[in-house]
Amino acid sequence: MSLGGPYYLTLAAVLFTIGGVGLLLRRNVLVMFMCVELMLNAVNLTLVTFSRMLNDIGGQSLVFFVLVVAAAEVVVGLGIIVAIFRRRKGATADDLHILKG
Amino acid sequence: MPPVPLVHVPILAVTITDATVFAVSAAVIVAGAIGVIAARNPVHSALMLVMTLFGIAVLFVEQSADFLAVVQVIVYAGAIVVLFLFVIMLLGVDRLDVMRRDPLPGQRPLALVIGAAGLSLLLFLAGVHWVTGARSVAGPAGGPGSNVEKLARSLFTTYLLPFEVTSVLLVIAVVGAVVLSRRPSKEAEPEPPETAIEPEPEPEQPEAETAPAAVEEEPAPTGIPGGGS
Amino acid sequence: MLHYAYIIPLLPLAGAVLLAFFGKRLGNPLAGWFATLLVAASFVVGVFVFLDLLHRASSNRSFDQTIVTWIPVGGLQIKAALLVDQLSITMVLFVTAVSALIHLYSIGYMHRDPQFSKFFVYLNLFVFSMLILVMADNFVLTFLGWEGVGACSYWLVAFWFDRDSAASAGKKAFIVNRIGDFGFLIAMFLIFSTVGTLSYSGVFGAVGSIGPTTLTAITLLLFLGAVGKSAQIPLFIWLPDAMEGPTPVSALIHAATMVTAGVYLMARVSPLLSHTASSLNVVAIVGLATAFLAATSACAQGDIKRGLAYSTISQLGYMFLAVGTGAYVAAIFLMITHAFYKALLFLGAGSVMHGLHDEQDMSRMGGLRKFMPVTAGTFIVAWLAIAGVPPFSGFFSKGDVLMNAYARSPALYAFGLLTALLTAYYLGRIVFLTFYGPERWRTSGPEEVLPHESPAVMLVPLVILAIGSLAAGVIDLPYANLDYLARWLDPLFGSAERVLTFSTGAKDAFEVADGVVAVTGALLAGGLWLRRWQRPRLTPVFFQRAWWVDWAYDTFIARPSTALANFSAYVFDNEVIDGVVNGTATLVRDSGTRLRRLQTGYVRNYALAIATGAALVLAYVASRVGS
Amino acid sequence: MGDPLFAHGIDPWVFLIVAVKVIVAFVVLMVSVLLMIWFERKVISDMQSRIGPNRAGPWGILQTMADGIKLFFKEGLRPDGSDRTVFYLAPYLAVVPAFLIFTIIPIGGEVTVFGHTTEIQVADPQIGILFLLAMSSVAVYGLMLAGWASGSKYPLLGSVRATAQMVSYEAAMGLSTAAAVLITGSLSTRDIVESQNGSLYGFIPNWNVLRLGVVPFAIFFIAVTAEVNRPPFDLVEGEQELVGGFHTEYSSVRFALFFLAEFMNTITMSAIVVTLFFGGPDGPAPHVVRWLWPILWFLGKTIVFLYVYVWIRASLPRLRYDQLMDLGWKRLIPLSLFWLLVVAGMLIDTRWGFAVFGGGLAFGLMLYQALRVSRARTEVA
Repeated sequence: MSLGGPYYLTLAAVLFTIGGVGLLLRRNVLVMFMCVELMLNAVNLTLVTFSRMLNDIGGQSLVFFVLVVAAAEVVVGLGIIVAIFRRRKGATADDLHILKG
Repeated sequence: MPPVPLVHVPILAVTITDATVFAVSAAVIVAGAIGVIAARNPVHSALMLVMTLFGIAVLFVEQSADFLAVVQVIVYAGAIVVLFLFVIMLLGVDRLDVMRRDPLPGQRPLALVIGAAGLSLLLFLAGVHWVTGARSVAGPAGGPGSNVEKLARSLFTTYLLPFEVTSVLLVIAVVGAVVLSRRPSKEAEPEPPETAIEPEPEPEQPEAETAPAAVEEEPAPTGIPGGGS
Repeated sequence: MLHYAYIIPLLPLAGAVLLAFFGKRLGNPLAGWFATLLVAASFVVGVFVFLDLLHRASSNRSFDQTIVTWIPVGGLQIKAALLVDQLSITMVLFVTAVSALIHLYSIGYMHRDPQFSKFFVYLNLFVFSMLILVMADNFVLTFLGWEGVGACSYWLVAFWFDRDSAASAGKKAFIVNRIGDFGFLIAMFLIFSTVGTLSYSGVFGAVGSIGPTTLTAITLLLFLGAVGKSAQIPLFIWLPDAMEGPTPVSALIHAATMVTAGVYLMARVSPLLSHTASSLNVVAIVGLATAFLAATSACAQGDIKRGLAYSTISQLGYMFLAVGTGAYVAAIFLMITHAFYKALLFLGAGSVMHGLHDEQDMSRMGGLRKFMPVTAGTFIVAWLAIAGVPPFSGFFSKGDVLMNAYARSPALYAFGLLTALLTAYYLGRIVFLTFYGPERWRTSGPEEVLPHESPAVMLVPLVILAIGSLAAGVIDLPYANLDYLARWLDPLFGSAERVLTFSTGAKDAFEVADGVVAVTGALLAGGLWLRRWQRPRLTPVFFQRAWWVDWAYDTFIARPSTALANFSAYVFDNEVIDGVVNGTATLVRDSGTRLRRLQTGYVRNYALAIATGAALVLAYVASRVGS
Repeated sequence: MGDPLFAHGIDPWVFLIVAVKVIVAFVVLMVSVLLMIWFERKVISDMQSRIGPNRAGPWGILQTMADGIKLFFKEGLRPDGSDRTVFYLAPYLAVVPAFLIFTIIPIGGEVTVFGHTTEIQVADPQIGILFLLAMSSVAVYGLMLAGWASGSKYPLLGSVRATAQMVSYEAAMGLSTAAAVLITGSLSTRDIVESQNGSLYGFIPNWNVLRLGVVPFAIFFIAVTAEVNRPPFDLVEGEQELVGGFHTEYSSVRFALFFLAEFMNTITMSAIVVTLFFGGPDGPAPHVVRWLWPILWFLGKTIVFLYVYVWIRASLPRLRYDQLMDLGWKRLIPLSLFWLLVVAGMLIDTRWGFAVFGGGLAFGLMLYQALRVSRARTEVA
């Protein structure tokens, strides 16, 4: 028998917060992306935990979709980054503030 | 298998191995996560991310989500992070970040405050006894039969439409990435001022351009193997 | 043959459509001949239909032909249906006959115009609209024709639209007519809301169920429409200005056909009118007042066409007087005879203008009878006919009207007789100023003009119309068994028609009086105008300007309206409307400028906002869970 | 739930058996790498009319051992511009996945030791084949990080090439594996092997290579060759262009680890091919020493494939980079997708299968013609 749900949920909460804080603090676009992945993983962990707690496979199905969407997001996001880096050298998201209206 | 009680599993009923596995994985996960945001080199961040991902995969196995654990490794570790590293290497942006000075005043303390507030709220909520009342919408997760089979049955019956839509999303993402990372065509580039002499077509130039382009266009399609698995 | 009645309006329509597409290709005389032929064919078909109707029993001379259900909306079922009965076929016959002759005349008159084929497109379209107007079996279809003739009138008045005066005259005609159309429309709404149908038979069958006040309102509103179309007080002002159009148009539309549409409408709704005495009184008084006012104005005009225009208004007033006294047959009779001699007068005037290079001012004419014998002869015939000199057609038709007026009230008769005297006088003045006296055109103009007779294609219609003016009286002689028209129309008007109970002697006395008045007027004109061509005291400005009615409109309606419009456009719109709009825009722009500072472009700022929001949501959830 | 191994508490015997299996597997793999290197050198020498290693031991069989010992005692160098941690970490990242893949390969049947029946296989997880895919995708990290951490130009280029190549061919590999999974209905390697037991008409083996048509096997074999960077897909090392590829800056024992990983990969992938398409330990077994025959069959088949690898290395020239990418993306992936559909159709109904086959063929021909026309137009323009 595995540990109770709250342990996993707490871990997921910590992971999510770390990802969120990282997203707010780091300026490197790629690292910011990684922080988003951390947050997604926290959510995945929550979903699997609830899937076990509620004895419902739906949670795991949702994780599957999250994985696929994350992959799509990274592909497009990195495509955008590559396109941007052709014009500007540098890896900070702050450089992109020139895009404001 | 009788319905799993929602929360209150006494810790003594848990085997020591399970507790150990959780503790080690949690440590790995948190250490990796902190490493991601603390590492000054993006490559190190990516490696730390892989560490976290493996820890989470272990926790998936621990919670009987075998299939998701493997897919987690294939998609995240095998494709997404590889893609990150690939882009880092390709663009040569693996220099160290300047962490000291933040051009946005107040961003760092505010982020920490909000992070702390959010974490405390989340922790509070994680400990609350939740009863949603809804259960087993898509079928039981436990019981006899392999995890893969149950997940597959759920995906191809209850979630068939989302599944197909997701595949469309993937195709769109692939096409979008190819379009984004394609070098602008020759016509779009600013032309040099035209001289009185008739412009001579230069046969060498296109060949010289296509070679690096072929290499650089690769990051786009690499999303497929992981996403499609 | 009755079943082919739809061909009658179809032929001019086909002519209009074909000429619109192929008119230019057909070329100058050919397009005119084609149009004339179609209208003549329409007349021939009309004759056959008439004969067919004649062979039927007098009680069975009404035929309804539905072509298509035009507007099916719930209870409102409007059919495009033609009603062929005694009244409509009479109208059809004289409309197509006069139109055909004017078409023929136009071939000669317009032969130098670069827009020759377009002119005939409009003419054919006008004939089609007029036929729809008179043949419709319901108010809506009549209204369609009503608007159609209005539109054609606008196009034709403004045919030489590069002339400023023509363009504004067209607009004036159109706008003034709109006021009358407004009355027509309201009347239709009232009828539909009261009776629930708009077909003539349905409305007339339900006349008993309409309350007296409503009926009066309906008839007065319809009369407002007729006033607009037929140029009665107070809406007559457009007709003199409409003389800016080509002369055949004046003859066709503004003398013979379109302006009689109001009289036709009144005759058509006679079952309604006969039930409301007050409306009848209004019609009679307005008609007589118009007749008198226009006649006095006609006495003072220097422009030959304007004189004829006021004459037309006056004669239309006579017709309304007849309607108002319940003498529908007399009104129709006058309408027919008037169509002949007024068309003749206008075409004669056109012929004179043709010979004098478009000169319209009578002070530069005179002595033309030697140069234009045919024109002068036919014009004099028309003069005698309109003056009512026996035995010309006007004598009988006008006598009929006056006799009915006397039956109603001697006062009406007295005024009518005075107007008849004036009629004989002012047309005599026109005749003498134009065809007699010194040859003023030799000295007055800057260039040498040599009057000449018009070509045959213009003279033939003049002669035919002159014969008509002379002899049209025979269709309704005031003697026993010779009143064909009265007997023909009798089943239609029936009880609405007033029955005269004069003795033969009394009738003779009326005729003698009419004849004496007409001859007196003619002689008066000869005595005053045969030798002299300028008598300012007899042509006061008050009459020249038609009792200052136009000026009154301009001063009391047009100028305040323009001032209001100017105020709205340049003050209210600029200051208030634009102020509100600009104020809104400024508000949005200013707030946008301020809000724009939120968009820093720093992704992390946005992420911070999202995180704050998420934390707030979490706090809310936590507070809910905690309680 | 949790780990099934510990579901009923820890049984020391079970634990012991697992530990022994892991150690045996590791040792066997190490030894076979030693032999494989010698085997390759010998066979190539023979094909090139040379003698090859012949000094250390009989037929030079200890030559590899000698090389290894020499490498161990050499000085480990680290370039100045390198990233210390990652530079040291990378070789292990290369070795570990190669070994882990070996754990899911069923080498023989079942044996009973100390009253416990166990399989001759380190582990048989439910998701065995997915584990293979996961490990082969993780294997990229070793090469990639090695090249990057060297802080040098050529290794970086080599690792970028390696990454793109491995990620590209993973798709074709996964899709052809899926065909085998589809016909078995299970992800477990044990189930896959057992479903291939028996024979058709008594003499045709019931192996996947025949049941699925040869196409998935061919694709899988090519893709695997590219996965492990064996010739003719060894652009990662491309001596003429990149000096030594990703391990240019490595020396001493760390270089030995990369070498080890490459040959371990070759062996495990041969074993995987045997497992997926050639029935694994399946084969006629006489009624003496019954546990031994499957192992022998397995070893025999694996050695055949190892020989094929050496043979290919000796015969084929290296591909150009664009040829490599074209082959992967434009030929193998569409073909394996198409064949996967055909297999799925066949499993529903033979008619469906043939319909998919015909439709796919027609579509492919049309696409080919369209591309040909478009290319001709572009060239004219």
